[in-house]
Amino acid sequence: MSLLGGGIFKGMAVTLRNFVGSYFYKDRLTTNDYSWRPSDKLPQRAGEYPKEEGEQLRDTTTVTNYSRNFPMLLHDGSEPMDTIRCVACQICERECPPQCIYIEKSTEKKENAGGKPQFFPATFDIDVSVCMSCQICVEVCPFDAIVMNSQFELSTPDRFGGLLLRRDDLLKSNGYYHKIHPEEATARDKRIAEEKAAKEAKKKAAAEAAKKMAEEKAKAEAEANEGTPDMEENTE
Amino acid sequence: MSSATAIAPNYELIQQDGLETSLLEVSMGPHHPSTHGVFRMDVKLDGETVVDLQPVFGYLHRNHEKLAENMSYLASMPFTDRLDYFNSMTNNWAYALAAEKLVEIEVPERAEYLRVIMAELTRLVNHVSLVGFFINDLGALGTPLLYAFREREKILDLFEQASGARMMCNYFRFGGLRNDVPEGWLDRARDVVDRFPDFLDEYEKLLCENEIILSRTQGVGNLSRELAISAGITGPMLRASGVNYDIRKVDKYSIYDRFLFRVPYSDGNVGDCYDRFMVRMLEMRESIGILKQALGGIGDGPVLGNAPKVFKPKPAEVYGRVEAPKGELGFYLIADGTPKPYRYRVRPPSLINLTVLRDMCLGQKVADAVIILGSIDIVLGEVDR
Amino acid sequence: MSEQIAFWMLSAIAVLGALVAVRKRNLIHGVFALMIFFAALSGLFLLLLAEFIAAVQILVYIGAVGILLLFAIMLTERVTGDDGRRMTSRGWFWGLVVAAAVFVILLLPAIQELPPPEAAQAIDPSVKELGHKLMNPYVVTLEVLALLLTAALIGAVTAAQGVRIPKEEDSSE
Amino acid sequence: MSLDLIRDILIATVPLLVIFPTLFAFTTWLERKALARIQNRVGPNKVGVPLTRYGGRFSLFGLGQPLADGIKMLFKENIVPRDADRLFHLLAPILALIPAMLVLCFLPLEFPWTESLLPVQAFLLDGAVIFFFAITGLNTLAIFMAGWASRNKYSLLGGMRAIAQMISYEIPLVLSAVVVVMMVGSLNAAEIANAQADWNWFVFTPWGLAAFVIFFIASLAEINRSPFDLPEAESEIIAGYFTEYSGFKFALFFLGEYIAMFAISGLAVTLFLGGGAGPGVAALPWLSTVWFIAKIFALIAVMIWLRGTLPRLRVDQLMGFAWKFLLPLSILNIIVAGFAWHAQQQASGILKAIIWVACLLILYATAKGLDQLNRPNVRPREYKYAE
Repeated sequence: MSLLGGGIFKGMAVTLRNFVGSYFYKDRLTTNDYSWRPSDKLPQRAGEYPKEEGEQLRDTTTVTNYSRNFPMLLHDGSEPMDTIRCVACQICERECPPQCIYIEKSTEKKENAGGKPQFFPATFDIDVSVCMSCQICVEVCPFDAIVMNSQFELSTPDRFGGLLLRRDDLLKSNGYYHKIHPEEATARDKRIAEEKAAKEAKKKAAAEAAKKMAEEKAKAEAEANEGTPDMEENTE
Repeated sequence: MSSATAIAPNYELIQQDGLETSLLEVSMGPHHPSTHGVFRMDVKLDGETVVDLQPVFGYLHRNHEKLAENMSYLASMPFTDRLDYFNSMTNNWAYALAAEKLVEIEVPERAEYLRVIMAELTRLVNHVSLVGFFINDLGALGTPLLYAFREREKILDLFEQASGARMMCNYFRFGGLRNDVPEGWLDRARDVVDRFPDFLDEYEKLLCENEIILSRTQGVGNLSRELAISAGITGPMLRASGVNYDIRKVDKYSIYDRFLFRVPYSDGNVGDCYDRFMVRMLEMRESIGILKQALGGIGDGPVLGNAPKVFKPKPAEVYGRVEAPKGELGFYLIADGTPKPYRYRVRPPSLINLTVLRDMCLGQKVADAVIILGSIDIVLGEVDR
Repeated sequence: MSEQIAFWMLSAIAVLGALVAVRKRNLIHGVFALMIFFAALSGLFLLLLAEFIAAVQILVYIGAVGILLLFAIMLTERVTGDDGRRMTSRGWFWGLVVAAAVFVILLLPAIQELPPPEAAQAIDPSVKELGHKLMNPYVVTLEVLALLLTAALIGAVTAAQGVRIPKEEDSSE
Repeated sequence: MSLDLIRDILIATVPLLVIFPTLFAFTTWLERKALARIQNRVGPNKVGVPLTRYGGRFSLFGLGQPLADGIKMLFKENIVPRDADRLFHLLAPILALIPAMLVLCFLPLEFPWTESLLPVQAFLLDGAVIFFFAITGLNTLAIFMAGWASRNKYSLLGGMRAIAQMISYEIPLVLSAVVVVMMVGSLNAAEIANAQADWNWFVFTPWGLAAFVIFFIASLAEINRSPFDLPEAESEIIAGYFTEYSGFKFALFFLGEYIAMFAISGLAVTLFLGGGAGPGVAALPWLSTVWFIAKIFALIAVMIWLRGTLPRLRVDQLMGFAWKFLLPLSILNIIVAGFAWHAQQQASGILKAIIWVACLLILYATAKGLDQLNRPNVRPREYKYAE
């Protein structure tokens, strides 16, 4: 024999506790008041969204170190195109699930970060209106050239060109990468260093095997991607 | 179909001398606040009583299966996130499980533990927000839903720290996980799990004894045991109809046989909305039990097994299934020796649970049709694919 | 003075409302015009300081009768009617004669300028007095009326429930 | 017509027309804020002074929000469905507001500046309470009008629900007020309020308490507040009768709804909570207005609280609740009140206390019994576990 309307009173007690608790406990008031950016710094019009690196860093302070948003291309030094890691192998273009990457290989080779003459991407476009931030391109990249950025304020009044990130928009320094994803970047750098050391230790054999592997892989992927639509349709 | 033939067989129109009542046809959806997405119910009403109901779906069809047949095995992993966007972890798992059967990869122990942790956290997320949505359909002003979201946020933070995304996690890989969880993650997870029962107590106090909720849900949308079995209903909905069937217990996939947990199910007398609601509330407690055991037993080690760099399985047919929060989620793959699957088929729990909607709604009020739909727990991403 | 203005305004509204109610083919419009008439009538009662009658006028005629009419209209088929067709009737002449006769008969006391009956002065039009009258001398009448209405209510419910036509197929249901 | 009369009319009516819409604006802010806090959100906190550049800087707890909302409503497009009955579509929101504003003047709300002047205040009417119920009922018509004129099935369903619900709940509403009228022996609102001076509020008697609870529940249904907001049930029939309304017409509905909320709370305060009575009224007469409005807001706070907590009833349960629970209970309450009142005329001290406890027990037991009869099989269940 329970009290008449007892369940309703219990429920009301719960809501009252939450009402009062929201004034006293951070736990009960999870809503953020976006105090991280003063109101005069808020973009007043479309198109005023920050694109510079410093601004982006400020933007990324609301998201955690682990979040991913859209890909970016890494370079090691000060002059982006001299130290770009990407060699335009086009694996990411082929593996990209929504097919949002478009790469044009350069015709001549150029010295890159490793000091070896390599191809480089003459064009590297990512259509961020198509990209679904899945990070597959990062995983398949054999050169650690593409990683995830955490910049999210990309809104623009131009829905065609504005949402198409060009190679120069995508190029970010390794230092920036360390700033936004410190743990991940450190781990990645460590792994690269280890691989390099191992490579130098048994250069010859490894080089032989790698060559073989790469051929096989390229063949397999060429097969896998037969009949995929051309990227030009997406980017235009 | 004329209106005369479309009336449900077990319903009699009240006929008066010389006065004919006509039915009101209402198209609820696809833009309706309570259809949980773009779903339409063509309802025929006699006053407020539902005499016929035709579910119409397909508004969110994204060609999921055909897309997957045209790309490599790995590349369709992020698309599985988008099936049931509340539970991307379990979707990933079902697909990974199927693909692992194709090439027989060993999954490291730490990865198995993390998979169980992620799946059970997903179950908490799903059930807690489902209950919120369900009470919202009952007409509450979103208060339970926002409490649910408050807690869900903590779990989504964990997902983000582990996988980089809150909802589209894309975290599982063939043979393990994409990356290990960051330092301190397990402690944070333990903290969240330890504090979750307090929230559940409060939630139960708010909802489980409320007279209005009791009288709104009891005896509404009855689903008999026989119909549930013959229609292929799975998950909490099946258990609410009194069938003790849980794939975690039946298949003992992954390492579920190492954990002690119980499966709540009703005595099968009614199988109404209240049973479906309560079974989910009780299941959350069991999930917390599993989580506590898993977080206690997890050891160090690699998280990614010996997965081949190029995934090119030999011709085979496999079916991998997991107990997703909404029911049995299965992936059926036919490999033909190329890097792309020849056939890729999803068995979505939402769609199959939705098939009994008409049987449950007939003769109920229009307000009940809304909560019956809510209690089925559908996600249109999974229904339409 | 202000009473005069109010009286003429209310009278005009009442007459207009009644005319619209009669003339409109659209039944719903007609019912609402009728309600405007009732409201104006209630205002007239208020001017006569018969506030209880005014309140009851609103409560019963607008609140109950009007809604009843609306429900009845909802059950009919052609709610909106067709305004194009003119409302004519063969017996319009005799109708006019009868209406004029009723009008004259109603107007007679006013024309004759009879002295107001003694009782009318003695009536204190307060709610309390009315209540006492209803509960003392007229209590039997009131109760009989209440019984009658209850019977009508029960009858209406019985009539509205109708007959369930059993289906031939599944008689078990 | 003399100028004095016009002045008096203005003095008597303008305060009502100014104070209550202002309170309405404040209440929307209060409701949003309180609901937000119940749901662990912050609520409106940005708009300070709309349309100026200081809006963002001095947010004043978002107090400018209602003003900004009003401006937004004014400038929104007025959409009328093609097949709608244009005249009625326009009239319905206006008709919804008129009765709500009209009944305000039956409340025994004394403004200090009217006292010395000719009292035009309608609450001096002998039948104020019955007038109140009569005119509140007109709201139903407006809602039906809106539902019918929109030519929308959801609107029509909402309108039908509204009529059925309001007619049903008017009966327990009136019957619970009858107890108070019986005790005071008058339908005059001011007299009822005066009879409750010195803390003799009717809510402090058993039958008064029962009548107050019934009245409060029925008034929630009467003004379509949660958990009885079926005519505008969002999850079922979109927004019910105002599905097809936008812009200022919608704002008028909104305003009418809130004014009706004030009015019915005001009547509850008059009937059960002592009207303007409260500490300090004897010394400072204007405090009575403050107390009156404070009590209205106390009731509104409870309504907001209920809205934040409860889901909605189903339509048949709603009607059943009115006819099978509230109606028998309120009739019994009248009988109990009559007997108890006569019994306690002779009794005193202990005997009076016994009568009161007996009344409470009878009423509670009846309510419990009715509840059991109405919902015999509704109770929490036990579940099995498989290992």
